[in-house]
Amino acid sequence: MAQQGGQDPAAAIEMAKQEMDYRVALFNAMVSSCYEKCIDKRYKDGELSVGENSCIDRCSSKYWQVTGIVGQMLGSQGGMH
Amino acid sequence: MAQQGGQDPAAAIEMAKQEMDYRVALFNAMVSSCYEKCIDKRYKDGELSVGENSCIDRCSSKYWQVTGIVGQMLGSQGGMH
Amino acid sequence: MAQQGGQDPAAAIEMAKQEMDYRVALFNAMVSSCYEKCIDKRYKDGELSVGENSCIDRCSSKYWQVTGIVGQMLGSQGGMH
Amino acid sequence: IEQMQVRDSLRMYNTLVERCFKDCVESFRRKDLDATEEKCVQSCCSKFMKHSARVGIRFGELSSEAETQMQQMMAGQQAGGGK
Amino acid sequence: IEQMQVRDSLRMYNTLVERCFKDCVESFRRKDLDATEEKCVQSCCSKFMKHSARVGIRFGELSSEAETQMQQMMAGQQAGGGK
Amino acid sequence: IEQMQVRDSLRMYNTLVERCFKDCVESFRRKDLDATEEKCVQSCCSKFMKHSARVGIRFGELSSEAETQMQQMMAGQQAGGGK
Repeated sequence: MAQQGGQDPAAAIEMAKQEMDYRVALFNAMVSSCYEKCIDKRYKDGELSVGENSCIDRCSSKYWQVTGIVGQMLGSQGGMH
Repeated sequence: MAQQGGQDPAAAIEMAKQEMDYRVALFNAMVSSCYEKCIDKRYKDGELSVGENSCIDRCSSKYWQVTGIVGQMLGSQGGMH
Repeated sequence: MAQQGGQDPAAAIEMAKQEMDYRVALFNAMVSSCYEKCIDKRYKDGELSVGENSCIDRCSSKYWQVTGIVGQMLGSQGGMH
Repeated sequence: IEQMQVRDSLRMYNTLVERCFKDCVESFRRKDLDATEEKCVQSCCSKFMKHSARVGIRFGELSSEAETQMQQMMAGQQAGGGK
Repeated sequence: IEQMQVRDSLRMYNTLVERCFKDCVESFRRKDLDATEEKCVQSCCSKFMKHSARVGIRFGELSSEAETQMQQMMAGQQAGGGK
Repeated sequence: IEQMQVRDSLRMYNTLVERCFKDCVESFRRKDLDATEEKCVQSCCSKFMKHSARVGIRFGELSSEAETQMQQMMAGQQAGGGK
């Protein structure tokens, strides 16, 4: 209960804001990382090809898995809580 | 009148601050993008050459035009207001 | 005494916060710059080699010296105070 | 929240401009974009927005999967804790 | 405003250090910068500041042009709206 | 301060994910990481954390050296100013 269920509403709002910021940052990083990996930069037209679309799906999935591994690694070092 | 001419002065200040932040971010991005495109990284001396100077002028102009096109594209998708 | 020894405690706190932010940004930039320069990205194992370790030490030292030169250059142009 | 959305759309705008400028504009012999560059910027924008939308869908799916797993795990722990 | 300027000059300082370090320092056989590296960092700084100033001037021009155009357009719309 | 630490550890987390993903994941024929990729991400994380810790130690040393020098310089100036 201690830290997590804190009574201070301002701290709780700040916590929620940081959680939100973190999710936004994660999403933005996923967008640019997968753009780098999957998208053909010749820009012949404005459509995503079949290959690009399936690359995006797999890339998102793998990116997510990397967040899991990194989280575990940081957690085991006491870097995160 | 609705959203734009809001009565809340705090919101108006926040709006102006965001406008300012946006302009600063745009300027900074223009500086680094044109630096990448125009500047010889061998750094023989600390002066800009004639070629670099004219490249900077054209680069600034083209960068600005790109902001226009992107703004239109985002606007037409309802991404901006 | 003027600007530095300001009487406004809020401004002093803000000043200290910016000083802190600046040091954090400097440290983060040093970490990524030296990572780029020193670390073998093949990741055969999770240990730093002897060569990597000594590269990190020298890189940190040189990075710090660059901050000094840049500070002087900016200072002489009145860009910093 | 509204302010965050404004901030995020400005962020996306800046990202798009930087990226599409970098990928599409190579020559600085003139001060105006030519037709090829303009077309390239439009395609780049369009692709980036579609890409971003698709990642958004996947991100949503992965997040809710993770939440479900988390809840199951916590339920399991509580049950285990009551043993 | 004053705080924003401090923040921006710190940002520029960091940008300069990162960039000039990246472009000028390649060897890590010694722990001190040699004369060539030092000279390179100075030239890099100087070029970047001049570059940044020139982009600033152009940015100002382009902004005020855009503002003038915007005002003309809005004046045109109002006149059109009154028809 | 506590919030800054949370923010910084989140920042480091994001940096690590981006970097190790970029360096370790090249193929998108499957939707799951294979054993080599997983091992690579782990090594990458481990190296980055060790690197970051070592830079941290050096950063601390350099900072305190600089502070000592600064104090000596200011002491010198004051003495000089009193002449």
